[in-house]
Amino acid sequence: MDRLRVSTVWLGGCAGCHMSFLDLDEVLIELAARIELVYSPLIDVKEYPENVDLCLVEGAVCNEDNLDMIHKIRARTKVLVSFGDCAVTANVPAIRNQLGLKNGESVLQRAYVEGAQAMGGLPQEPGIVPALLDRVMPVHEVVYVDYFVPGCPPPADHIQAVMNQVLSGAEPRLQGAQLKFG
Amino acid sequence: MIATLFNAKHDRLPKILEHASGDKRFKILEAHMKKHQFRQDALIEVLHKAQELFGYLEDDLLLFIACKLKLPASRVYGVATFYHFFTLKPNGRHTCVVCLGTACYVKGAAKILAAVEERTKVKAGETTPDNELSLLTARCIGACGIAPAVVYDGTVTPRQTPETALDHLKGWIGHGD
Amino acid sequence: MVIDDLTEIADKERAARKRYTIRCCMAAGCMSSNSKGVKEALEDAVNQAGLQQMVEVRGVGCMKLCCQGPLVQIDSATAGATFALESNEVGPLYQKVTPEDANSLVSTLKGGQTPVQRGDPRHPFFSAQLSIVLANSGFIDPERIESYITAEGYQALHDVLRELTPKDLIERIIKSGLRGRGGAGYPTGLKWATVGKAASQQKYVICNADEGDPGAFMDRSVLESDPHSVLEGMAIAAYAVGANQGFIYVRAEYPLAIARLHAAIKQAKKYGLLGSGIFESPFNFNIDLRIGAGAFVCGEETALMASVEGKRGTPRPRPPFPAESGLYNSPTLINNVETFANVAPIVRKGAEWFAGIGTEKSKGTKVFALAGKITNTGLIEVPMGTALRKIVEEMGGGAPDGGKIKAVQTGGPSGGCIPAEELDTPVDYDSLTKLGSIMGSGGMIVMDETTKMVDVARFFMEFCMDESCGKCVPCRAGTAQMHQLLNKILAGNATTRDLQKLEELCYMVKNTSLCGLGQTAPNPVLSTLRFFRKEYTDLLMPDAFGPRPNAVNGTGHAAAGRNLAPTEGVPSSGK
Amino acid sequence: MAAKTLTIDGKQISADECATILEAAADAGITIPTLCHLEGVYDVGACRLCLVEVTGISKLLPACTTKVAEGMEIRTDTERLIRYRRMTLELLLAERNHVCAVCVANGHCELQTLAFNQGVDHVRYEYCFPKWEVDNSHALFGMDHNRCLLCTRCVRVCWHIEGAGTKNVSGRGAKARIISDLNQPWGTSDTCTKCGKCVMACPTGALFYKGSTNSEMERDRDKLEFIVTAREKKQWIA
Repeated sequence: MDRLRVSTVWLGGCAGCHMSFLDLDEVLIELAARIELVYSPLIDVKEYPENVDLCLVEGAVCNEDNLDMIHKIRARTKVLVSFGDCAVTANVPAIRNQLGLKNGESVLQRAYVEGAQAMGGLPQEPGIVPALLDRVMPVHEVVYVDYFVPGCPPPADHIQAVMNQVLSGAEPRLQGAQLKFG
Repeated sequence: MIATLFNAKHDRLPKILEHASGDKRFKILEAHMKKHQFRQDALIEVLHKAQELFGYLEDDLLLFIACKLKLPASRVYGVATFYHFFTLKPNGRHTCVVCLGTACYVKGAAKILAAVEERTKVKAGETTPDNELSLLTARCIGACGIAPAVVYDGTVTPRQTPETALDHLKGWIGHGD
Repeated sequence: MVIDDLTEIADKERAARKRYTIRCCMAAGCMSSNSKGVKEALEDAVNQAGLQQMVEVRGVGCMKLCCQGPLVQIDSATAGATFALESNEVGPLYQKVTPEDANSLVSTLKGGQTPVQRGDPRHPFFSAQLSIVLANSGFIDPERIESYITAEGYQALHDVLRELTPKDLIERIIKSGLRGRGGAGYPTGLKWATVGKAASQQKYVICNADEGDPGAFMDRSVLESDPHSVLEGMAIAAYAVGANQGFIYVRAEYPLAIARLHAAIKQAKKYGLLGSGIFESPFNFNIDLRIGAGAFVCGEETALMASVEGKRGTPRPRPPFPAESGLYNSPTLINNVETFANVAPIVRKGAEWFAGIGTEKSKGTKVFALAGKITNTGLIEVPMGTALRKIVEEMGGGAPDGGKIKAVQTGGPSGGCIPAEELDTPVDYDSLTKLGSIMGSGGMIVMDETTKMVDVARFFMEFCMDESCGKCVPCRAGTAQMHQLLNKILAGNATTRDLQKLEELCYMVKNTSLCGLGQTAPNPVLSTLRFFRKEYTDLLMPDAFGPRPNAVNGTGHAAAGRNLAPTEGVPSSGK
Repeated sequence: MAAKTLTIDGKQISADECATILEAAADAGITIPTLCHLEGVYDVGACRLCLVEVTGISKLLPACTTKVAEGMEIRTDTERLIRYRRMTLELLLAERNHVCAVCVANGHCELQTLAFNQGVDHVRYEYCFPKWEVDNSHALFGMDHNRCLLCTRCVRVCWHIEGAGTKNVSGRGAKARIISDLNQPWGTSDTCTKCGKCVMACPTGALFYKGSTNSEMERDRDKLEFIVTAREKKQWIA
């Protein structure tokens, strides 16, 4: 039996959703038999591969790098799942949108200069530190997303429910309180 | 500590009433309210009169009206901000109202507005820093037969173009440059 | 006041009539082109020429061809005629008159010549009109009640009070087939009957003069040109339904109309035509003015009533309808200016006469404000059922400078755009509704080939968004989202998915909004999508990762409606 | 009082003639989602979540303000109604800044609960991200306009239960906001009695007790009903 080629991606978010994924604990072992993790912050693969069956995207689209990445992912993935509130709603990363568009500079200023305890300075490394986008966006504003798993983070049992549904060939249909934002 | 929190008084009203007693306009306003028997449903009429007398509706004036009509201040403020006609901040010495009704719009009112905005460096709804000119827009002044229309200091002027509009405003703007 | 007094006033007016009447338009359109200066100059010129005994200079209401203002027309009286209403009396029409032209115009009365541009009173713009509501407009002096009385004014009120029971009166209005001229076209007689039946000591009549549609100025013209016709209509309605207090809710943007209404109410009270015991009957009726303060939503009847009560003009759910519980929770009749102005003529000339004009389901005439990219802008009154083509091409003279008409917008922000192909449509309530537009209050904006329809849709959406009162969610948040989507389309950043989203929102806002503002806000988008869809799709960008064919709109799982299993490459557990 | 018989979702029920559709449905055990409705104060029909279909009437009617009538056939669960409800909730979520993850009312929020009950798993509309402030000037309570739905429950309890009239709505459209007195910091209000009814009434995290942090803001809404019943019916049902 071919294993499902699964990837997980970490865009603009706190990695909490991945932590929650790891909270699946022993279920991970069962999953390992059924899926092949082909790309993830949890493994050491540098380039997003072709022909991915399922991708869980954590995080909002915040910078140029996220933007390029999500387009690449969409092109190489059959089923894209927004995984957690940052991907689904843009959540906390998008709070900077309230300050108005094109606020990247002032946000960095606040974080790296005004908020610095020592040696403040704007991170500037062309080609390495990606430029912030004018507006932080949830994933589905950028590319088509097939399914949504909200939650900040989605509790492990929600993730398990989704994975079970996927593996049993059903559409991942979370219901009721399993769909809770926050 | 709780007791002090609860007993804090913010008595603005006595000061306003004292100030009002020395201002003739408040007397005229009060006479107008009396004409309406201080009826609460005359609030909009009273606000019209107040704006006519004072040019705009500042907070103290609204509080005065609330007090006289025995209405909650929040209600008076809610009504005053609901209607476009009422303004809570003073206008400039001159006003220029560009009508953006449909007839004016299809005949290029947006271009007139853009030209005026560019020349005066203020956006619609704003007043120039020297307080000379307030640039406003209207949703239709019913002058569609002579579109596009612009109202300069209350005078409806027909068939305007960006050029004629700027020409009209010449005396009112640009003292700074 | 009794009937003899009316006759006496009229006789006196007729006796005072001079050989020539120079009528000078004093409605807001011409006033903005200095017609006041023209009138004063004409008076001076008459005095200088020593013609005071022969010539009257009369300020009148709207003379209709607004684009050529200020307008002046000179009539010579025929013996026995009351007014220059008969066409054979109507003399030459002068256009774009300036105060400097006064002397030469007056000199024509003594055989002189004038270089002033002459209009053609026999042009279809005038000759194809049929005036009921505007019959007095441009002829009588709106600031003098005597002038209205001479034109049979208040006769109908007298006859009604003397000869008709409220029930018979309502019957007559029903028979006439008059429908509300404010937009929706609800049968006026039925509305009156409902209010009449309501059991209450206190009832109100409200005249909705909050003409908020951008591009509409019919009601303004009626109020400025013939205010008493509205007062008389209201008084008759009040008698029919049993009300003793009326309100006219007029927009603050119409200062001239407000001034003339104030004057008219004062004069009518002075003559005892408003007040207690009118025409020595037990009928009492007073009218107060309420000045709006710039809120489009106050054209909606429940919002209007809240505003009359001095509150924020937010609408409330109906039922209960105003006819049962309206102003101050009393039964309230609300009609629009033009509806009231039709009442006295119907009473005077009979229901059959009125029902003989127009189409089967839309009786009488309708006043339209013709504006936009059209040669003759101004005010027209035509029988219901007149073809749109006749209005815009024959009467309006088509697009100026040889342009081509692309569409006609009716009904303002609640209406739609009728494409040039449909110009043969007769203008009546039902035909316009069929085309996805509405009759509305009567604004008619002509658009030519240079007009971008998506931009027009955005213009109206922005209007509705700004004018939304904010009470209900679909209107407040929905118009903002639709506006955002239209911006996105115009910026070239939208995909077919966005267009789908826009359409879906249109229907949602239409069906779920609390009041008419929200319920009709999507109409301009829907109608331009219907007739000019290509202008939208031309602006879309390709959607590389759009939904697969059977995923409707990407809403959650249910709507996506597809199973992972059939998707190639994702094996089910059974594989 | 006369009773009316009607059907809701095919279920035959009888209801008091003064009852609204919402009350009749609740008595019959049928839940219609609501947001601006609050037991104890009058209804305004503003949120449009409780819209129902009535046979023979082309318009959708709000269950909270529409009275029952004899023979009414009402549907509360058609595909169209469910779709519209979901869209309404999406519009609300996109309108202001509802960041559940960092909200005081997370887990106790009516908007949040409605959203998952109606199957809203994401919002298709672009978030507006308006800039709104938080008013923390009051000694006991805070007001976060970012979470406000303009349901006006707070305005209505302040007017009709407390009778103070401190709260109202200013402006209009998307710019409308809840104000205290003359749009002044709540803490400087001359009329606020600090009774806290508005906080009890709020469906989201817009009004909160000071000091409550993420997910802590629970409220006792029954108190409002208790007061109204006591006042109007002279019955103290604790």
